[in-house]
Amino acid sequence: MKKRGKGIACIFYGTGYGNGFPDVSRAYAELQPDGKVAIYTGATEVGQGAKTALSQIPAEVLGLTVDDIIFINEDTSITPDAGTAAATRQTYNTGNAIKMAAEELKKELINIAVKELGLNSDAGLEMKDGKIYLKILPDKCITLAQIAAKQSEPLRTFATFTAQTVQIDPETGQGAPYWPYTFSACAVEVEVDTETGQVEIIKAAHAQDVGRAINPKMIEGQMEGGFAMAMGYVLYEDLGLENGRIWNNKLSTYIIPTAMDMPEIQNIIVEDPESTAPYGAKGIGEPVMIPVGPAILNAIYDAVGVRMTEIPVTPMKLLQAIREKEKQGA
Amino acid sequence: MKKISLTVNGKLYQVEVEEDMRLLDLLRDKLGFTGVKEGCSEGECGACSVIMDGKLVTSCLIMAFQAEGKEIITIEGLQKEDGTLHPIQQAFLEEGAVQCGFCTPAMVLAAKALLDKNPHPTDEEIKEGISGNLCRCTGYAKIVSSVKKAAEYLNKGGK
Amino acid sequence: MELKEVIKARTLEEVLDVLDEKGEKAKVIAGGTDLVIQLREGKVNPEVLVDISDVAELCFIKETGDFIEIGAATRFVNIKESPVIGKPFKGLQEAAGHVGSPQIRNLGTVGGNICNASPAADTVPALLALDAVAVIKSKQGTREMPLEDIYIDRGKVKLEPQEILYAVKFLKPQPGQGLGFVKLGLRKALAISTISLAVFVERGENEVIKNIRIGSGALSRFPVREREVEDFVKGKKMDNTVIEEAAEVFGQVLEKRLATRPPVEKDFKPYAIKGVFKEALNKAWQRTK
Amino acid sequence: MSFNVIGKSVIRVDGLAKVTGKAVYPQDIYMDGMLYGKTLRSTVPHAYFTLDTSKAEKIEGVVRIFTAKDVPGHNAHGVLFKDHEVFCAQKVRRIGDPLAFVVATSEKIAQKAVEAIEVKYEELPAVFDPVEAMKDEIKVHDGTSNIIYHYKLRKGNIEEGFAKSHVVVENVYKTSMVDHAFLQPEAGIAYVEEDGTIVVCAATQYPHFDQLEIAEAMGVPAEKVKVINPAVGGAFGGREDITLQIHLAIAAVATGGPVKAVYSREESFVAHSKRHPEIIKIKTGADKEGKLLALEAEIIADTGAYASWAINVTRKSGIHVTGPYVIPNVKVDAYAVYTNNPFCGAMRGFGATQVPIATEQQMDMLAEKLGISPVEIRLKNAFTKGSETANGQILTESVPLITCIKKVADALEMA
Repeated sequence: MKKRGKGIACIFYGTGYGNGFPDVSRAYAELQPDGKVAIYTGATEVGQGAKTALSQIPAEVLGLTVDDIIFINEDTSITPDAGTAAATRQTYNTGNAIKMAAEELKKELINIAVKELGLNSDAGLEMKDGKIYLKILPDKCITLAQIAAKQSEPLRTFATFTAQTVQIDPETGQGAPYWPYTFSACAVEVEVDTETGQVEIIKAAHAQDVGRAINPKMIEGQMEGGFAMAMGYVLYEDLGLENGRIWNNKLSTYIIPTAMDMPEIQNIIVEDPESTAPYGAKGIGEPVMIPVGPAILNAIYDAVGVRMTEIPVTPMKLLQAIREKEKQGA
Repeated sequence: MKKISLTVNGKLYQVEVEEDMRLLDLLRDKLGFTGVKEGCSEGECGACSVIMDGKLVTSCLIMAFQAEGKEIITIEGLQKEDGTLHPIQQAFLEEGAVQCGFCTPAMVLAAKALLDKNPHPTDEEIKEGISGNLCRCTGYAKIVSSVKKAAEYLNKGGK
Repeated sequence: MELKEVIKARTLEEVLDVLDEKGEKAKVIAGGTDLVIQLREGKVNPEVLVDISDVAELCFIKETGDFIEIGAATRFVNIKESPVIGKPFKGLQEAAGHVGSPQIRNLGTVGGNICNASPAADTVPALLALDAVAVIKSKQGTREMPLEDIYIDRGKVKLEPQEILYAVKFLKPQPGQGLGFVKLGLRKALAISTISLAVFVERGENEVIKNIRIGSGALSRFPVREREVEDFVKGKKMDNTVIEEAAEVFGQVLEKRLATRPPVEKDFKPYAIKGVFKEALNKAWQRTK
Repeated sequence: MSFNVIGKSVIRVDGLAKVTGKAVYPQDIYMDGMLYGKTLRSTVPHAYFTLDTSKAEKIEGVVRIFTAKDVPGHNAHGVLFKDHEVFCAQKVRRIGDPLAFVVATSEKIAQKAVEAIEVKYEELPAVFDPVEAMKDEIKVHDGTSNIIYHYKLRKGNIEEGFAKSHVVVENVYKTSMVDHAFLQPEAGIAYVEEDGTIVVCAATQYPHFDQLEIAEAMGVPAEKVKVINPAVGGAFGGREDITLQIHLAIAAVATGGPVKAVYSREESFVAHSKRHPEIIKIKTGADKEGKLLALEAEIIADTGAYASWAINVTRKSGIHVTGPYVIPNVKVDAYAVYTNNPFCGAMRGFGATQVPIATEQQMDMLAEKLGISPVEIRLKNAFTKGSETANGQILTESVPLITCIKKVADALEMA
């Protein structure tokens, strides 16, 4: 018999290294001869979209498009250390460092423009589309490329951002171990085949607090990917560990979800900007995965009345639990 | 060594292959088509998929000598010489179907093989069409919507 | 042994000549979906590899007299999409459609599925339920045997080194016959069967199950017919009670058979089989109408 | 506030290279005259060992075989504790520990040579159960307790909290050890530039840290090491720890390079970290209205043979086991424990993924006992602006948890 059930779960997630450990990101912003701006930072693109989101931030600051930002992060000899691409920290940490470097560059550019345009002050100066101009007299204008041409050395700014956390007391755990936190919730509906122990996810809704969405489509991509990974975690994935040996060491035996296993997911992006974050944006790479697993487990309980305290919930384990329950009922 | 000839992306190649060489090794190591990826070596992840005589196949499960006389399309064969992207590639970009990108070339080819045969697939048919291509990043949703969008582009006669 | 020679055959004659000359040193490769992995892992070490994947004489699905005959190098995708097989036996097409992934179905062949003698081969249970016959050729001639008899053990079939599986054939569907197939795997695609089951039924008068044949995968060392269950069902009137009782019988058969197997099998399959069997039987019965 | 670029789904800047197949992953780099490396790894979980490479060295095409004695600097690495050896010197602590790196003119020859190295093991008793390991009867690292970290949280009065509770639920949960299964197995290439700079090109999450670890193992200043991080085929935490980077650097310097290595999927599984499996014993109490009064938890995280990020992961489990709820009385003990299992480190969620498997099922059980809905019990206890966490931290802003809960509940018509 096929039985359906719904489940919900919610979580909080502390981002960054945490616990008072210096969580530092660094970045350079550098004006290029053609008026584009290069960002140099050690933040890795692992597929999460760092290169894009972290290009959108300086583009916003400098009134440019993402095409005008050259993002360089592949070579340690020319980039400053920006910490690891982990701990859901790059958007917040390196995002802050890049924003600060870009703002510093903007300040310098404006100062140069004031001088070059022979103005009395920077009041009313706008920076947009690769130009700096006076709003009330747009002909008073200089392009970033023109500014670049006047420099003997490339114009370059540097910034460091260090996140704020406080080490916890070793005896009581009191402190401020992470900052900021992000929040998310997930609800799923499952269908359980009580005769074969198979679990199918029928539909799901997934809400993620992002502070501010820098790139909504990429956030959705993270949410969907996190959903799939969580599905694998609670339903499929098992290394088959036996006396320290991994038996399922191939993708034919270590089962991860395929396209056909995925349900329709409704993504809900919740914005509530964080004042210490770049444009209010918090990281989301990890938290997107977390509420999904327990929501599935709660839905299984709602469907068939068994509590699965060990994951993954394979058909074998679930069928056994269902049979056990039937025995007790009878 | 065995001499074989095959066509890759419209160009004829005559090459000497080792007896125990796979088509994957031939394409990557000898012919330089590194858009063909190796992720599992057992036909499970689909990252090495190419289109051979119109059909999507995993090149890690084919011996090079078996490809004698075959016509093969790899990801390198999709973009036009003037740089125009294939509508599927364009749709993948627009819909955000790419993350780490390692599965992407083969995923695009899986979509092509599907759409060549079935220009109006349902969501379920798309999922089946890409079910031999694992992706660990995207959860597949944006890939499915890209294939839908690509179908629209193609049915309108390209973008 | 080191691989010294690779041959891309174009005719059956060529293949038979190579096998006749090289015997055990030679190995036939078709879809390669299992063999290429085994070659790399050093599990098979032929000196000569002969590719039959483009031998047109081995790639066909056709009606010959009362039979439907499928050439050994026919791809799963061609079975899945064949108009020849006919609606009542759609279960065979579903079995082919459940193999691996599109890529594997484009490469893998029915002959390979049979000759690898994997317990979890997807199309074999369906062919067993259809009472298929294996057609075997060598330079010396042609012989036939029930497909069921071709298996010796896991991974082993009764083929001489000089022989090749040429085709499988089974009787065309008659009115009142149907084939159902159900596969249980750990995910919906790219899944190795944990159970696969094909049920052939023939409807008699008054809803009597005149004939039933059950082929199973992943329940034995190689795909087998489930005769105890067949005997229980045969001749009975199709109704819910019979289905439930038969499912119980199937469960008991497996409890005995799998008693010494690891928990993932013995604590799961005897119970899960019931749902699988019922679904496969119902599907088959639907198709008799 | 209105934005021009922020909030826009601009097309990903690395997308074009990826959809055209032009993006270069480490395995896609081919250099003239490059050599190939293969790693010999332990096949037993705990043993002293000796190697005899003499037969392997004689194979034509083998250039050199590197072992522990060939590490020019410190034979150690690790993100927190330097408890990994670049090559094990005497003892292996898990299946998959690297023993030697063969460099040859072809991948095939390198593989053949790996198989020709004779390894003699003197096996030691091993421990795979973290609860057993806590007794310290078998030590995974000599001279160190297997318990490498204990997170303690004490807030309010736990006994009083449970005494006042109307309903209490207590269970033990177990989560499994899993793999990142990123699609691109580890690969890399290393060479030496004319000025002596060692260049290592490999997919990593943290190139600057790799640079330091490579430099320490090579015994050179960090400036003499350059890490190039091309396209990364997924990471999820699995590329935090060093795998082949130092092996390649050693081989490139000694042979003049370039040296390339590509892991098979099977090797990838043993080479990188895993998600910590956890045993979570948890007791949760609430009053009649469903307000949480007390939570007590004991968490045991199996980190396998090496610490990697175990301390941070376990701390994160301990901090997040409360769930996003205001609870006045909390007691948590979380332990990170060495065993002879595969080593565990960072994986998406980093200790915070494991604990809600327990916490969030507990919430539903309490709700069921109280006859209220799972949504209601969450709304009653959820963090809001101004809430204090169990660690005593005040959440001053950006706490839209209730919005998240309500939105998903509405979407699935849960009340």
